[in-house]
Amino acid sequence: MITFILRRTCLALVVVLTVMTLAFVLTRLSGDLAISIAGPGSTQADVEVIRKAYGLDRPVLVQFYDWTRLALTGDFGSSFFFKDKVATLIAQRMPVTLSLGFVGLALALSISLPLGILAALYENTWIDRTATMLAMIGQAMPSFWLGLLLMIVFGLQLGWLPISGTGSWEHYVMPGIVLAFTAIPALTRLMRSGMIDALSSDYIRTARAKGLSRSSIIFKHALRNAAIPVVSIAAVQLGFMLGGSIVIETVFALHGVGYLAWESISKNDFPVVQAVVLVLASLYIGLTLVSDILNALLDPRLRGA
Amino acid sequence: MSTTPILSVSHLSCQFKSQGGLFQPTRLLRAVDDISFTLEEGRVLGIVGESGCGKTTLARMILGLQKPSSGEVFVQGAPLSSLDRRARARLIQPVFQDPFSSLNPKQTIKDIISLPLRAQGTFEPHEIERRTAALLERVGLSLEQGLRVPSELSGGQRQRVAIARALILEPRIVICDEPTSALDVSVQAQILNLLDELRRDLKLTYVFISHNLAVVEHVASEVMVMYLGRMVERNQTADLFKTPRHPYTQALLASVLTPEPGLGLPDVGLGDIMPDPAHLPTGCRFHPRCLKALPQCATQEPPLRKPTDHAVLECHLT
Amino acid sequence: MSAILEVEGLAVRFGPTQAVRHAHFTVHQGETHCIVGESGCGKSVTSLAIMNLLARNGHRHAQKIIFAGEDIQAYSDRQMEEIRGNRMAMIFQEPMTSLNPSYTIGSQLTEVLRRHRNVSQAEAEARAMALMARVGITAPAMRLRQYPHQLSGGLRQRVMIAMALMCEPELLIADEPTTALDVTVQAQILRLLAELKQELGLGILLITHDLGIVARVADHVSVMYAGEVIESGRTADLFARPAHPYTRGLIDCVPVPGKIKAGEPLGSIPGTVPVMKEGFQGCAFRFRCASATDACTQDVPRHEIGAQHHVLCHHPVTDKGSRA
Amino acid sequence: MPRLTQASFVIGLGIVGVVLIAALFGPWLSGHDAFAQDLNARLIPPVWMEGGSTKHLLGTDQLGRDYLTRLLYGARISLFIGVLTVITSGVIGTSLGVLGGFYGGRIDDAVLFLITCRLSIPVVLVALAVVGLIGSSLTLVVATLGLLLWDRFAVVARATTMQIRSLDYVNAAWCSGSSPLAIMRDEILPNIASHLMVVCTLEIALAILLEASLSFLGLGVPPPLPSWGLMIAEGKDYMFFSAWVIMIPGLALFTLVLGINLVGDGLRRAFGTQVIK
Amino acid sequence: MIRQTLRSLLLGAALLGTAVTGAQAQKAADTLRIAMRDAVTNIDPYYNNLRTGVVMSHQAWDMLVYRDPDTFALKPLLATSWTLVDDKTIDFQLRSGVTFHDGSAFSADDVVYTINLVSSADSKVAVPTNTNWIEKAEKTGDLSVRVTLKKPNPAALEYFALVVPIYPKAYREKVGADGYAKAPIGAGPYRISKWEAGKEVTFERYDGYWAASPKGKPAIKTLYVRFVPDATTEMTELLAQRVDWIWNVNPDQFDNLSKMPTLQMARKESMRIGYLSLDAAGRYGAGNPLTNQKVRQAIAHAIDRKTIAEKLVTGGSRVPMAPCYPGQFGCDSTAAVTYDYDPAKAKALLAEAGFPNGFETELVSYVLPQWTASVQGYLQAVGITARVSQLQIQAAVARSWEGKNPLYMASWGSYSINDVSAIMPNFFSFGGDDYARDPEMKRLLEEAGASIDPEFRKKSYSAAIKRATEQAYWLPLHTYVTTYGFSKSLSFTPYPDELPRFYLSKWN
Repeated sequence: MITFILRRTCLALVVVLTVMTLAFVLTRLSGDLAISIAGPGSTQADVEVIRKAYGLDRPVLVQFYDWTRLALTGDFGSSFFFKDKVATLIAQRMPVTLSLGFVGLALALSISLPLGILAALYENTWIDRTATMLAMIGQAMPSFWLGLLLMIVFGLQLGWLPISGTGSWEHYVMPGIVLAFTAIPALTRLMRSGMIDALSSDYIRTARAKGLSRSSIIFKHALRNAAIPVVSIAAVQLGFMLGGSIVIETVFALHGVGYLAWESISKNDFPVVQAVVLVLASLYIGLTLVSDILNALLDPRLRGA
Repeated sequence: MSTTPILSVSHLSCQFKSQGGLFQPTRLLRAVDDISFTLEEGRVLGIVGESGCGKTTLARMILGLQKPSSGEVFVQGAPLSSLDRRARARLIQPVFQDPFSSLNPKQTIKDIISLPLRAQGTFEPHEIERRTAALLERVGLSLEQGLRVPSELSGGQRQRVAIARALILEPRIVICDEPTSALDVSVQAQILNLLDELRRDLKLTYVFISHNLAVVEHVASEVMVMYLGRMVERNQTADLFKTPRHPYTQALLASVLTPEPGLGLPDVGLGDIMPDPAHLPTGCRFHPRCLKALPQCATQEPPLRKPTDHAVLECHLT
Repeated sequence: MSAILEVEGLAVRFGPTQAVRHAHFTVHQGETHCIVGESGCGKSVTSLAIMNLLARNGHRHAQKIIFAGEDIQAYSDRQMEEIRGNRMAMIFQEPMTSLNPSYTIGSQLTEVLRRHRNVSQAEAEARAMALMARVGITAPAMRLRQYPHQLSGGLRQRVMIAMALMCEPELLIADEPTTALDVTVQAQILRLLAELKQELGLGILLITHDLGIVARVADHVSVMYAGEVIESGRTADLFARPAHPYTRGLIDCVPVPGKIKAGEPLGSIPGTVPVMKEGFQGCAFRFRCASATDACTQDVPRHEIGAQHHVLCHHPVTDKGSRA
Repeated sequence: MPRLTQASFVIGLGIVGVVLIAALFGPWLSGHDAFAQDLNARLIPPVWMEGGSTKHLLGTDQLGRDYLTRLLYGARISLFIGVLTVITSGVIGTSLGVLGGFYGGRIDDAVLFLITCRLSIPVVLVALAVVGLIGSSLTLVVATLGLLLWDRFAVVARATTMQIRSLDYVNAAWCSGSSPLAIMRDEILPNIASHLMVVCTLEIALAILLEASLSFLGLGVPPPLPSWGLMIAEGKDYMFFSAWVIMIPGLALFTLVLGINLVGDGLRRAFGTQVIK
Repeated sequence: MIRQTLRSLLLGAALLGTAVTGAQAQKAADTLRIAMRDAVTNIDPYYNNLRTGVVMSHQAWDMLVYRDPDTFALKPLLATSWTLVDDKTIDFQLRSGVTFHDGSAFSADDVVYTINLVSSADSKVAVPTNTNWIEKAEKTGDLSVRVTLKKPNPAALEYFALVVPIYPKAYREKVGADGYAKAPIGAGPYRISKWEAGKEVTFERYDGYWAASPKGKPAIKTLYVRFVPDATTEMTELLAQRVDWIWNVNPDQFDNLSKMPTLQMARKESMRIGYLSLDAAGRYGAGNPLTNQKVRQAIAHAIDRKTIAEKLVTGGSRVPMAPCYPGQFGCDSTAAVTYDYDPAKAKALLAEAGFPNGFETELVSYVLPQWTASVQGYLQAVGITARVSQLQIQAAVARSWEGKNPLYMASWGSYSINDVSAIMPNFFSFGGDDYARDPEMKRLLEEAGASIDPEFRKKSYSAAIKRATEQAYWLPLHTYVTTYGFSKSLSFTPYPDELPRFYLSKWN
């Protein structure tokens, strides 16, 4: 088990390093960074000063080395626009994104799990078709559009929920719903197919032959096995959700990491962009690691490995 | 018998490293361990043993599907590794166990049968057509069936297709890996009879792998018994069935349930320890299950002995 | 010996496909009754139909299914649950997949006893260990805490058998219990079943395709073809005087060491098993039968050709010792 | 196949077909130029609403451009992006997946590593960053999405190839003397094609949604091209008093994506594919 | 179905006033809730370059000089009086009795500290041009300071009135620059009580604010500013009465919003002008069509600037004839060569220039997309195909400085400084935004900028305006009209300098 974790952690680290390289290359795609840092209204002399001050006159490889070295210690440099440590900025905004992610995931799970189980239990009946259709509708709904619609209905017409910002838990409801919509289809489908597989498996036939009650068969024997992939995917989904919250954070003016990234992209604030890409990627990698370990813990067949 | 044997296997071994991610610890799995034998033209070598004994891996090495860790396979005296894939295809062909997975579901029967010809790249289309049609008939399929896809055929018919494909290049050796174990008894007999006919007509040499001793007894001229990657005994078929020398062979023979009412069930008495190729026992590999094990069986590898001209045995017992 | 299970006129339909047609047989206490047939002949479906474990699209109909004197056809799901695993147990072909991979052997063994008997977990575990020892599992206390994947195929099948015996059932249905196992293990498992039958006075319904097994373990045999029991009789009788052309063909197909000389062709049956649709009339074997006549398209008569030996055929072979 | 599945598949196919025809011929038939502005005829409501006119069936946008024409033109862009992205990502992902699955060993490790790296990259963020830093254009959006969305192709192609590689007909092809390339082409690709088709539909839908999201954030298709996402973005300021400007493109986007997904779902059921995540 | 949905949405919008519950204006709490789009990430006024930042700074900081928002007359604020000693020297006499928000007294030390800090080359301030013309400041007494300039700056006092807030020396040195940015204090009418970068700012009325200030004592106790990046979200908040004040509302919504029972709307033309710069210098490519004067004139004739101003910008937007805001000192419209909308003439000019079939080019822009699109449409009508690159402001500016924008639509607000020196030199003195690169223009503007003689300056600026328009280097498109939407319960007056003054607002 320990070697398993160690091995996965090593792999995760190599992936992080690769993503770091990518994040660095990414931000060098734009033109002259010094000019964008200087901002409108400054002269070319200002630009030269800035170029020197930010070390942008050094060879790219040296810049990369320095950035990587510092980034590994958690120092992502300073934002050009916020004039603050990037690490601090991200640390400030991460709670918002994480809260959003957790609310979204909780909503998604609480809808998709029962839906998937019902669909599997009543496979090929109208219940199954309705559940599949709901998942399909969720999958087709553009999140920004859904966000706008919710805003009009719940924010404006009914006035039930606050529209933007992060003051209270109520602020997370609408964005959480929109975010949940992105994960519900996949989770429902997975739960459904996992449950169908489990229900048609030989060990369920054994359980029935043992005369066990229906509820014991469904909840003890089938669900346990069907839930394993769902639990592990849920962690991965959370990673996807965190990475995909940009649009939602922008629409609902949630000052989270996604919105920070969006702001920074439009301002060529590359240390922030790099760091956000890296942090979100690392989070995802961490979550898959957790999911693998969870998987191994839940599934006795993998536990021994 | 001074001619070169058509197939000769020398000190063939195959070890697997259990694969996983990038950093998985490698566990060594000795599927086949130092096996040697020769086979004369026109003979049928039956290989028997339980699942996991390495018989399929041995077949894959002879077919060139699996690279041996050490040792070499010689066909007509030439090392297999020196042959390119087309030359090898002209000499050795397989018939696999599962007629459902051994035919490409997206191709027509004719395309499947003619694949070896097409892969040679030297045959004219009409030649390919002619030989395919001839072979279809030979294995008992109609030309119309040649235009169908595998899912429209029954298991026995599919196995006929697989045999046709194996024979279209007129190879010298056919490796039959459990060719009838996925078939019903009534169909099994059809296929066994067909294989036997073809062997006589085309002067083929078979390596015939099976876990069914009764079938092996029927088709093979000589039999090799494998246990956990080792050849534990080899002999002419009749001799082996008459006087099994190795305790494992004896147990195997005793386990055969012939349809003879009243004989009751044999007491094989091998215990509940199962052979595991990943954790090989020391000494003789069979000793943990052997009823007649001696003290040295647990520590010393058994010697290879030749009790008669044709018999080979690996056992401490005499 | 009294009949523990009596089945008459059993039919199972999956959509338009007729998987089992008017099957009938009787299993007596302390007796092994074998149903033998090729794949697709409906033998597994028959066993599931008795347990009422058919998939949702399978429909069962029978004249009677009498278990221990009661017709269980009309039983509710709850009543069937009470019987299953309790008085009527079943073991399956694939010991690899028939155990739930997420629970320990112990929990799966005790579960069935606690479901049907009012016993404590400790009592259930004691019974489980005793039974495991009985079915030949060494170190049962350790095995109890292991997961199925940690056991070999033979051990798993022993666990399945122990599980089936937890509530001391009257009838054990074994569906191809040794097909997935190696030959040496097969003999051991079959021996175990035979011993248990003796000890516990079990009725065993054994489903298999292997005539070798039938010959060695069965007291009574029913041969199925295309969903029908075409011939049934005491084992020795049936092997000595197979009356149906199919039974004869089947016996001829099996290579027997020392019986057939190398080079001689094996007996075989041409063609393949047809799929039965509703409304099929006549003998299903006529397409493959050498002695088929026009009469074979008509309803098939049942001939009693001996004590407890009957056959469903227009042209049964009755001459003694005609085996090739 | 269950009956309703077939019905939903047919409905999906119908939606996609209608959008396809609309995209191909619509802009010519509508009688307007998608780019012709008329500042004196701005924000005319659709014909069924008060103030609507039959001249502009779906009204006009904030620059007085015919909304129906722009909607039809937008369909063209959505489909163009969806299809082109999937061609790019399909080629990349399938090649990688088949190579990894077929050869195994080191090559597969490398492919698996690439997939892991790719999955850890937040797609929306990186696509936004690339477009934001280089400047928006249709080509760049297609290229970026194409280079980012190959993961599912690779995962599915790899898994299915692995399953098939161990099947005996591949072994038989080896023994027949076929070259590795021929085996991949003739034995493996035709047999994983149905799985890849399902992935195709999913990815087309995803690419269309992603493009709309990028355009909505202003970093997708550059104006004046009428992408549906961009139309929603341009129209959202008007949604309170001229709701049709976001309802119409939003519904169009939703319907098209739903249609493609229905087709994909139908295919998946027909092929019995499990799409591995 | 669609129809019903649409109708219900519209109905909902119409019923807004009655449907909304629990979100009344915060009059009772005496809190003015403000939403702004451009988030300030560093509230230290010298370290952000956004208009929002300037607005914030005027609530919490005082400058030396006060500019009357109506008359643009300069009045004393922290300085009671000032003397122009010569072209490059200004003496300020400072006010006594002023305190910063921490209660410490304001003195000459604070002014000297602030000015020397922000004018130094390594200060890293966000807009160096706002202060880099200052040489140094010296303390000449406890309440008097002498400021020396690097070169004469006729608009120096306007800068002191608008973009040179005064730091508290002792406090800022104590907490350091970072600490100051996190908890800044000034000497203005409001103090910042809570602030989170890029998210929100809370201002509380500073009770120690000096009584006689022309800014006056604020009527509203608390200002709560929240940054809402999306215009639609912001408008939803206003409609749902969850904020009381927003600005830069889409002008197209002005009339609809005016009809809402809970809202009032206002708009005011500002000093900001929208323009189209043309690559006359050939920075984008030496031979490009825009280097041809006739092509540039054709473009000037091709665009119906009047319709854009009236139909798109609306609210009284005008078309400036000269390349500057009409009210600025030196902005002499009569000196300008004018171009009216005449597509025929534009085509003729293009044909004369050798482009009878037009040509292809690129239009880079960061202004409202529909405005860009309209210019693109007008160009297309005379045969010029302009590929639009609609960029974020920063990216567009960066490209501009790299000389990669053949046609460039942007805006310039002159930092609200009422002098041509705040606009024309940016575009004609060989800086990043200069696509004319005309030495004569540079000479004329430097000459005017180096003098403080009004008449001489006017003459030079007129000459520059004449030359710039004659050459059609730079096409002013329209003046900006700032739109404001706010609660009916609020009394708020907009001013032309784009500086909302919340300290002057009150509840009705």
